[in-house]
Order: sequence, then C-alpha cells, then structure tokens
Amino acid sequence: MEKSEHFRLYHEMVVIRRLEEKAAELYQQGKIGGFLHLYIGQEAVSTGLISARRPEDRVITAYRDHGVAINCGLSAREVMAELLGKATGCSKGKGGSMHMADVHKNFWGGHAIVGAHLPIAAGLALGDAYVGNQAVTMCMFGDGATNIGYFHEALNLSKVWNLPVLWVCENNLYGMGTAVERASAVSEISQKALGYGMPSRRVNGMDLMEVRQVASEMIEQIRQGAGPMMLEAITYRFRGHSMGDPERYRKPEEVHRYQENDPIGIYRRYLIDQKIGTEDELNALDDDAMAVVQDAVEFAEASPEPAPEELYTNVYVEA
Amino acid sequence: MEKSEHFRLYHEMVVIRRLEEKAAELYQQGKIGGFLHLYIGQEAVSTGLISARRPEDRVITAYRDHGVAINCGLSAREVMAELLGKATGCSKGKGGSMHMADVHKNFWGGHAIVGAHLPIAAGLALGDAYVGNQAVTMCMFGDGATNIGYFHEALNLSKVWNLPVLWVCENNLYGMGTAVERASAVSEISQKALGYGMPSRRVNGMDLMEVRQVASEMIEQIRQGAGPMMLEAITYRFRGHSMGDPERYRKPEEVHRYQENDPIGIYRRYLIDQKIGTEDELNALDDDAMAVVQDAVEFAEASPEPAPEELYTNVYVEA
Amino acid sequence: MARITMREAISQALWEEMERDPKVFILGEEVGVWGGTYAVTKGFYDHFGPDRVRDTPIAEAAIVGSAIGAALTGLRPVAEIMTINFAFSAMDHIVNQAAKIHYMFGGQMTVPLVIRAVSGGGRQLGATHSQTPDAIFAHFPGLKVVAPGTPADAKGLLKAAIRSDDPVLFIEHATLYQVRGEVPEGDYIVPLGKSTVQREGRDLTLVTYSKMLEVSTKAADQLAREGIEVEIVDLRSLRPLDMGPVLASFKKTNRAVIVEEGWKSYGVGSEVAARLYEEAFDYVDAPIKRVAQKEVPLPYNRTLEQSAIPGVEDVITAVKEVLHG
Amino acid sequence: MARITMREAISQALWEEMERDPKVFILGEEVGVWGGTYAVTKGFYDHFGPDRVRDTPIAEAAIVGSAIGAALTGLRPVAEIMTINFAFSAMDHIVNQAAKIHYMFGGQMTVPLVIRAVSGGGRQLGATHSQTPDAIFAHFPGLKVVAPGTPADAKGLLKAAIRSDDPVLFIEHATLYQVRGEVPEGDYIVPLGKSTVQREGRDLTLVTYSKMLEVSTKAADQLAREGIEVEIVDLRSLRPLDMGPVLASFKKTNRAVIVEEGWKSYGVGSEVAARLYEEAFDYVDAPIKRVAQKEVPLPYNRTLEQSAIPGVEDVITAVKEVLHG
Ligand SMILES: Cc1ncc(C[n+]2csc(CCOP(=O)(O)OP(=O)(O)O)c2C)c(N)n1
Ligand SMILES: Cc1ncc(C[n+]2csc(CCOP(=O)(O)OP(=O)(O)O)c2C)c(N)n1
Ligand SMILES: [Mg+2]
Ligand SMILES: [Mg+2]
Repeated sequence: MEKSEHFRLYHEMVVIRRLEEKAAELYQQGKIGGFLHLYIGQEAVSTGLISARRPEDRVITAYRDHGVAINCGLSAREVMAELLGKATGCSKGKGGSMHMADVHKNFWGGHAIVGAHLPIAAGLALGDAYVGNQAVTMCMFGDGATNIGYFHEALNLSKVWNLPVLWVCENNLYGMGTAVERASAVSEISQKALGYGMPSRRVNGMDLMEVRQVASEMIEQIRQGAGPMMLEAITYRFRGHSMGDPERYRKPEEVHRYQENDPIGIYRRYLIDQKIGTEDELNALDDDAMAVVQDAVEFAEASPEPAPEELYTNVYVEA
Repeated sequence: MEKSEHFRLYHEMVVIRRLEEKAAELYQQGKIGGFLHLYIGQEAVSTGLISARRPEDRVITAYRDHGVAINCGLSAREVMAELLGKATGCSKGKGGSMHMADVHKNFWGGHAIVGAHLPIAAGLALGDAYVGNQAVTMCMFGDGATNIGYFHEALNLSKVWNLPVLWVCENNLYGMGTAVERASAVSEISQKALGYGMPSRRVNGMDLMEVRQVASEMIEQIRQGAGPMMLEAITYRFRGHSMGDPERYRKPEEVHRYQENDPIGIYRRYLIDQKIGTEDELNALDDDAMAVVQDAVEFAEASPEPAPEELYTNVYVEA
Repeated sequence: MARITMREAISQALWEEMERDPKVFILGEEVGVWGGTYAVTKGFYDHFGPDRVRDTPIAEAAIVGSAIGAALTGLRPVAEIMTINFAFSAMDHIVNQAAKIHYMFGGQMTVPLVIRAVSGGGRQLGATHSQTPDAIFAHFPGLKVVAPGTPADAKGLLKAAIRSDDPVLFIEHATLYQVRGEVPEGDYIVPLGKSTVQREGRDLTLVTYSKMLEVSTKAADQLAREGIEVEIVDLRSLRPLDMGPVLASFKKTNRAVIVEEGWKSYGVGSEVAARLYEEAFDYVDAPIKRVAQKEVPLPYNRTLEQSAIPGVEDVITAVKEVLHG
Repeated sequence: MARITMREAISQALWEEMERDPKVFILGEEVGVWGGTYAVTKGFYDHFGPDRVRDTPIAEAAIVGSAIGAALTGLRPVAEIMTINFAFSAMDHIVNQAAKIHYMFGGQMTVPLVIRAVSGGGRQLGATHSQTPDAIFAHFPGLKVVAPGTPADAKGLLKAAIRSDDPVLFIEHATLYQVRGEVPEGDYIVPLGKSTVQREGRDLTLVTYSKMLEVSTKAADQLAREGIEVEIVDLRSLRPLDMGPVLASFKKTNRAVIVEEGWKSYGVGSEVAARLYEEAFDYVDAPIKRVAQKEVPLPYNRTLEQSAIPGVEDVITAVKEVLHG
C-alpha cells in the first residue's frame, strides 16, 4: 500500500472520530435530534473493510453509519448537514443519522430496522449477478442482528443463489445492553456460518491492517465466484449504544480496558513503527481532520432547512 | 418394549394410513374442502417419536398433522369429523385438516403458517421450565420450514434460554416442489444445529424403531436439563404436497423407489423377523384398523354441522 | 380482443413484460419448476430459464427484501408471495422498507418492485389462510396497492405496475382466476390509481373492487330485474385511492353501498364512506351502508365460512335498505 | 390518589400484577438489565429476577411467538416490543397466531397475552421509527387493541389487559410517558373496550385517543377561551370499539371531529366517521372532519416532521370549520 493511501485511511479515521465527537456535542445542544449512534471505537472495521473495495462494490450497513458514509467517500459536510436535518444533507435532511446514503458512491444506506437490510443486501448482489457485474456487496451488521430471522433468511438465500456478498458482522460484544452470550446461542458469530455451509473468518476489528488484509482476500475470492462468506470483526464501542444510554450493563473498567486499544492509536503506532509516517506528518493529518470537521459544522449550520414542500416530495416517483 | 406396545404402534400406523387414504377419497368427492396434506410415507416419524414421550410431554407440528393427531391419542372419529368440518371434530369443525389439536392429549396443533409454530413451541417449553415441570416439548416441522426466519429465532432462543425442546425436522426432501438443496444452503438439515451450538442427530425416518430409539435418548437428555437438541428424520412423502399437486418436480421412478421402503412394511418385517408378531396377528390388526377408519367415516358423516352461532363463538374468551 | 381468464390475463402481462424488458424477472415460492401454485407462471421457467424465474426458499422477508435490493440496482423484480396471508411474514419489508426507501433517503433510491399476492377467502382454508387484509397495506403512504376485478384490468394494471418506478402490491383473488373477460392484446395499460365505472345505473352507487365486483355485478343483475339500476364503481386501486368516479356517480345517485370482502372495521368501506361524506355531504340522501365480512377469523366449515363472507343476497339487502330506508 | 407520570402508572400496574400473580412475567428486548428502553421496567430485574424479567435476543417474532406458547400453558406473559414499528417483524404472530388460535382450534386454547408497544412520532426518528399504525392492528378480530391517553387509564387498562384471557395489544405513546395525572392506588381496573368522556362540552364532539387526547385537550382549552365548549370522547380501545359514549355525545352536539396521530387513509377516523354516520345519521348537522397525519413517511427534519403530525392548531381549525361550515 502506498504511503498516500495509508495517510488517506488514517485521515478518514480521524475525521470520523472528530466528526462524531462534534456530533455528540451538537446533540447535547439540541441541534441534532432523534437517535444518534456513535461509531467511536469501531472505525478500523469500516475503514479497513471499505479500503479493500473497488468502486463498483456496494456497501450497506445499519444505523451506526456515519463512519461508513465517510469511508464510502461522502463528505463530512453532507454527513454533518444530514445530522442537522439540512437540505444539503446526503438524504436532504429527511433521513437523519440513521439513514445516510449516496448511491453514486455505492453506499446504499444506513438502515434502522435491525437486520432488515440483510435481505436487501442479498438483492443488491443479485442485481449484480443478474447483469453479470463483477461487483461484490459488503453488508455490515451487529452481533445483535444475527439473532433476527432476516439474518437467517438472507444468509441462506445468498448461499443457495451463490451471491457475491461479504457478510460482515461487527461484533462489539453488545446489542444495546445485552451481551452477546445472553442473546446468541453461540458467542463466536462466525460459527453461525457453519449452518449455511459458508466459509468465515474472524479478525481483530481494532486493527485496520488486519481487517483490510482479510477483507481483501475474501472479496477477491467472492469476486472470482466463490460465493458468499462471512467476516466477523471483534470490536467494541467506546460510547453508549446511542446518546442517553445509562450503561448499566457494563463496567467503566471494561470500557477503559478497550479504550486502551484504540483503533486509531493502533494504526498510528503501526504507521510510525513501519516508518510510513512521522509523528509530525500524522499530527498534520490530525489537524487537517479537525479542520475538515470544523468546516463541516460551519457548512451544516449555515445550510438551509428543507423547503416545506419537501414534506410531500419523494413519497412516490410518479405522482 | 412389550408386544402389546408394538402392536399398538403398528395399529396406529395402519390407522393413519387407512384414514388418509379414505380422506383422499372423500376429498375427491368434495366432502373435505380446503387443503389436504397427506402424511402417507412419513408415519414412522411421528409414531416412533411420539411413542417415546411421556404424557406430560407436549407435541406441536405443522399442517401435515393427521398422523400426529392419531399418535397423540386423538380418535379417528374426531379427526375424520374435523376433516368433514363437523361439530364433533377435534376443533369443532372450525380448524379443518391443517388445525387439529387436543390440548388434553398435549397435542398443541397443527399450524399452517410455515415455521410460525416454532417460536410457539419454544414458549410451550418455557411454560414448563417456568413452573418447573419436567416435561419436554417436541416440535415437528419440514425441511422447507428451516429456511424461514422463525426457525432461526426459535432455535436461537431455545438455546439461549436452555429450553426443553426437541426440534424434529422431517426432511422429506421437498418443500412443496422445491428439492431441499434448491432451497437450503445445507442439505443435511442437522448441520444447521451447529449454528446454535446444539447437539443433533440424523435418523432413518422410515424406521420406526430407529426413530423411537434415538428420540427416547434425546428426550431423556433434554429432560435431564441438557438443553434443546435437533433430530433430523430422513423421510419421504409418497403423495403430492397436497391434493392437486401436479408433481412436475419429481419423477415417478423416484417415488416408486421410496415406496418400496414403506415404513409400515419395514416395521411389519421387523415384527415378524423378531418374532414379535405373526402374519395372522398383524393381519388382524390391519383389519381392525380398517374397521376403526370405517367407523370414523360413518361417525363423521352422521355428525351434525356446527350450529350457525358457532361462527361467533371463540373469537374472544370474554365478550 | 380475446376472451380469456384472469389467470391467462395475468400470465400474459407477465410474459409480455418479460419479453419486452430483460430487467423484469420473477421470484417466489414455486414460481419456477412447479409453474406457480395458481399456475400463473406455468411454462415460464422453461422459456425464461432459472435466472429470470427464480424459485425461492420459504422465506417471505428474504423474497421481498432481496427483490427490494435488486430493484435498487435498477432491475424490475416481480415478487410473488403465495398468498397475502404470508405477506405478514414480510410485513416489515413491505411497509417499512419498500414503502419508505425512496422518501427516507431523499429520493436518491427508487424501488420499482411489484409484489403479487393472492387474497381472499371462500375456499375453506381456515383462519390463517383466508384473509382479505388489503386495507391494512393501503394504510401506508409510499406503497401503491392495486386489486383488479376483471381480466382486462388485471392485465393492464399489472403492466402498469411493472413499469411503475414505485413499489406496488398487486392483489389477485384466488376465486377470480377462472373468470373470463375480453382482454385487449399486446401493450394494454391501465393506469394505477384510477377508479372506473364498471356498470352504469341511476338509483344507487355500489363501490367495490376485486372479487366483490363479481358479487356486486350479480346483485346488480338481480336488482335490475326488479327495476333497480345500480351503478358500480370499481376502485381498482386502494392507494392512491381515486374518489373521482365514486363522487361523480354518487352525486348522481345520492345513495351508496360499499362492498368489500374483508372485515368491516378499519376496512376499505370505512375510508370510502368517510370520504364520500366529507366530499359530497350535500348529496347524501340516505345513510351509506357497508357490506363486509363478519368480524370473525374465518372458520373451516363451509357453511359457516360462506355465512361470513358477503354474498349476492347481502348486497341486495343492503341496497334495498338504503333505497327504502 | 397520587399524581404520577404515565411511565410510573404503567410501571406500577406491571409491578402490582407481578406481585399478585406469579404467572405474570415480562419478556422483551432490554426489559431486564437495562431497565426498559423507556425505563418502564426499571428495578424489575433486581426485584423479580431473570426468570420473570427476561431479556430477549433481537427477534420480535420469537418474542411474541414464545409468549404465545407460554400463554398457552397458562402463564400470563407481558411481551414488550420496543416500538410498534418493530411489531411488523412479529406481524404474523400477532395477527395470524395470537388473534386466531382461540377461534381456530374451536376454543380449546386461550392466549392470555399482553403485547406492550410504543407508538407515535414526533421525536425525529425518521420514517421507519415514527409510525402510529394502530389502526391496522385493530382490523383483526380476535385481537384486542388498547391505547390509553391518561396515566390512570394506562394503569387500569394494563391491569385489565393482564387479567384478560384474550390477547391484547397495549399501545403506549413515547411522548406521553412524562405526562402526569391522578392515579388510584392499588387494584384499579379500567375495563377493556370502553370509551369514555374525558371532558364535557355542548358544541362539538372531539373523538380521539392516546397522545391526541393531550393535543385535543389543549385545543379544547383554547377553544373554551373563545366560548366554544367541545366534548372529548377518548376511545381508549380500538378493538372492541365502543361507540356508546361517542354516539351519546354526538347526539347531543351533532358535530364531530376525529383526531388521530396516524395517517388518515384507512385509519381510526375513517372507522369512527363511518359508524357515526351509520348509527346517528339523523343527528348530523355538519360534515364530520378527520384530523390526522399527512400522508407521507415521517421525515427526520424537525420542522417537516412537526408539520406532518396533527397539532393543537390543526384541531382548532377543524373544529371551527365544522362549527362555522
Ligand atoms: C427489528 C428491530 N428491533 C429492535 C430495534 C431496536 N434496536 C436498535 S439497535 C439495537 C441493538 C442492535 O445491536 P447490534 O446488532 O449488536 O448492533 P450495535 O448497535 O451493537 O452496532 C436494537 C435492539 C430495531 N431497530 N429493530
Ligand atoms: C409463511 C408461509 N409461506 C408459504 C406457505 C405455503 N406452504 C405451505 S406448505 C409449504 C412447503 C413446506 O415444506 P416443508 O417445510 O418441507 O414441509 P412438508 O410440506 O414437506 O411437510 C409451503 C411453501 C405457508 N403456509 N406459510
Ligand atoms: Mg453489537
Ligand atoms: Mg418437506
């Protein structure tokens, strides 16, 4: 990987982090409404994963989607504007935090019903298979989502139809307040792949390079026609499930332990150890990321609200 | 096993067979309406399985339920009367072929939405676990049913809660016209148990003694607290999915091959080989079974229709 | 124009659209090798092959969900849900995904999806398999809901649905498949969201759709012999609901009966009646009546079941009550 | 009588019923360790333990389905579906299983089940998470559907629901949890299926329920200052729907506005309006109006969302239109 690519990925991760910290502030100020699910702690998963895709590969995820949006190439401006419900947001202010998308960047959304986007992902892959595209669909979801029927139906269908999908479970050990072993018959989510005769792998989701490496291999195999596979990334969210989570279900010490393994810190360490970047270079990227986010906030705040008529547009394509 | 018990089981199987052959006739005559799914060919599964239960153990199945009803101790009369929609039917003529039940015999129905009774079965088992009953729930379903989300949610829940359920898949190789490998990612249904960390076994569902033996062992383990398990019985339905199936999806030769392995024939052979019964004794049981069914038909035909007011009863318990 | 059955009309529309546009494909349980449980897609598998006529596992959410995904990529899937009763097993994907994706992402995604489903009772299938819950799907903006009552409309509406860029729930009625009617050949399109007068009359307006159009027509024939001329307006679409022809007729007859197969409470008749009063209050000469299913889960027993579903006599009685107070 | 919040009232009802009857237990996502996403079951897990306060996987069909099974064995489960939007993921079990099992098997099984679910919009949760689809559940005979508008009713109705041998969908409203009111202590029961007059008036009848009772009451307060006295009838149950108090009020005022939060088409107002005309035609002095949600999936943007949900001004406008033509 080129140095510039490393820097791009590092920069992306920091942008995501700063953007979400800022979003948390704006939420407290009442400028962002609804639910806000922060990705903080999990950035290496989507950054590593999506760095392994080709432009024609599709990405779809759940409501914890800000990072994924940035990794797919959406600007911090349009993400922040969407959070503020502005007309300039990627979903015109109609979607909000949970429903970011940009189909031109092959980012098929943020979806808020747990697991419901998995059958949709199978359909995206079917679309490619049908017309003979050599594209792969990456579908991300949480550990909790693997317990709902949609997961089962989608994985089964993808295997029966040999669809080009990489199923990516972000196992952050909890679905809201429920620890994975209290909700799932097996705690290693990748074990579920056995029931679908599907190959699977487990990676350390805090390590961007590992995620990227394994994802690249799997995506290539899928592209060659190997059929669907499952990738489980072990990760952790440093913040509550969403804003206002009382966090009664886990101890602060546990959170602290994981926070010491910050995916940004790990990657930074790697870049320095491998002499890919210097402290100064990385600091400059940090500063730039901060500036990008600051600019995004200003842009979003200055952006117009959707026009009142927008309430009635997009209900149907045809009147 | 006592000779009398063997004779009882043999008799039950033959009653089921004759009763369904009769039902097919009555259907052709227009005396039975709706859908009629015959169990012919699969009788060894429910006969073997249910012979292994204690009275406190619950049984629940799908719409292919006539055999199960008989095995649970419902009389041929009330089964036949239900088929004819009579007031004397086990569900007062309101349920029909797909909705037989008798809660006093611990038979919790016949359920017509594929897979929907699996979560209900988990709940039956939960009911027993909650009050400390040492009962096991046996839940039967088809191979096709293992592809719907309900299957997944139910199996996962049963394992997480360690519920006393024996999940029994009757793999008759087809869900309607779809061969198992065209609908399921894995053709050995028992492999799906791996995704739930659940023990499983596969048996020849044409062999009553094998089903009974393995089911007994599993039921005992579950009763002792081992948690849910899965039993896959390989079987075959000799008739179409329901009356009026064009059967374009399988060759007559295939059907004939399986018919040579008739579960009644296999059991009969076994009884004679083991010198448990003589040809004469078994012929007498055959004759009696025929008489039982003949009596059931007469009873059903002579039974009254439900009163018109029955349309409005049982919508609610309380008015 | 050929006189063909509703089944043939639907089959023809599907076939022609698949021939016309390679992006159109079919998926669902038993649509392929079996030829469709109601034989609508008989012969399709052999002609169009397994990629375009896709047998699915029994997994309704995955059927609709994957069809949504495929539609997002620009294909035009026609997903068959064997009967509308099984649509409850795909409810989220129908009302929460298909109906909302276009709006929720600010218009950047479109879902040109058709979901075909068989509705209706009367065949002794018992409570879970005999429902006519059409109204509940029509409650959701973003979804279009269509339910033809004649072979011609079935063909024309299905073609319009397939060409529509919006998600359409296309409701067929099991006991209408054998009904025959004149059906235009070739590219015959009936626009979605348009009600139509199926029979002219002066004394009273019967508002109905789907199977109950047949029942209402029989009732109208009998009433005609007694000198009562009812006008029949067929809604054809439940969402968008086109009140134009209903109102025009009502303003002429000043009396209406609404006939639907489903349960009365929170049904189609409630909506139509409420709108008639709202939009033509000054034209009301007598209370509007709703004829609908008795409020019970449908029983298996034939006599009981038949007594719960609206029949010709029920319509005639209601019409006379409205006419003679 | 204590003045407590709706949240406390519901919590109290649950707590007391669990203390009273060991067969009552709770299951659902985050009802235990978390204490309920809306904090309704806070403290329950510690007090009643993990067997009676069961955290579930995210698997709505299994939540409702297993609750049905447990109910069949004689237990009295209270299943929490975090929000009613997720009830679509359990749709079959709610409308096809819970609602039909008693009937379909000829009365031998009963399903004494309560499903609690939070309905309503107004919190910028976007289209999939903001619905008020109460009416569609009320379409199904066999199910009881209840939606309280006051803390006292919430307590009394929930107790009645838990003691009922029939399946009950108990709808709470997210933005009512903080509302306070007088709530009788101890065994206070409000029978299911009974509407009630919440405010007396002579000029017009406002028919409403749940959150819209609050909105309607505010509108009534403002109208009173202008000398307009509206009577408010709270439906409380959508099925069975008790038209008694609605009709009595209407026969007095001869004018009505129906206020609901959900979409207008095929909604609660349609049903109530249709019945009012059917049952009190001779008392109608002016067309009945329905105030309801704009027919769009709810957007995230606050201003847009608020403009789609009925507010005090919408009610006042409708009332004046009905009064002044
Ligand atoms: C069908 C459905 N049920 C419940 C919810 C509420 N809910 C939102 S997120 C969530 C937890 C999901 O956990 P997981 O899949 O592990 O993802 P994570 O939040 O950990 O990223 C729940 C229960 C929902 N959105 N959809
Ligand atoms: C949710 C649902 N989808 C579809 C159907 C229609 N259907 C009834 S039986 C059946 C096949 C089931 O196959 P399997 O589970 O293998 O059982 P078998 O009939 O072979 O005993 C189908 C598709 C249904 N009843 N419910
Ligand atoms: Mg998680
Ligand atoms: Mg099968």
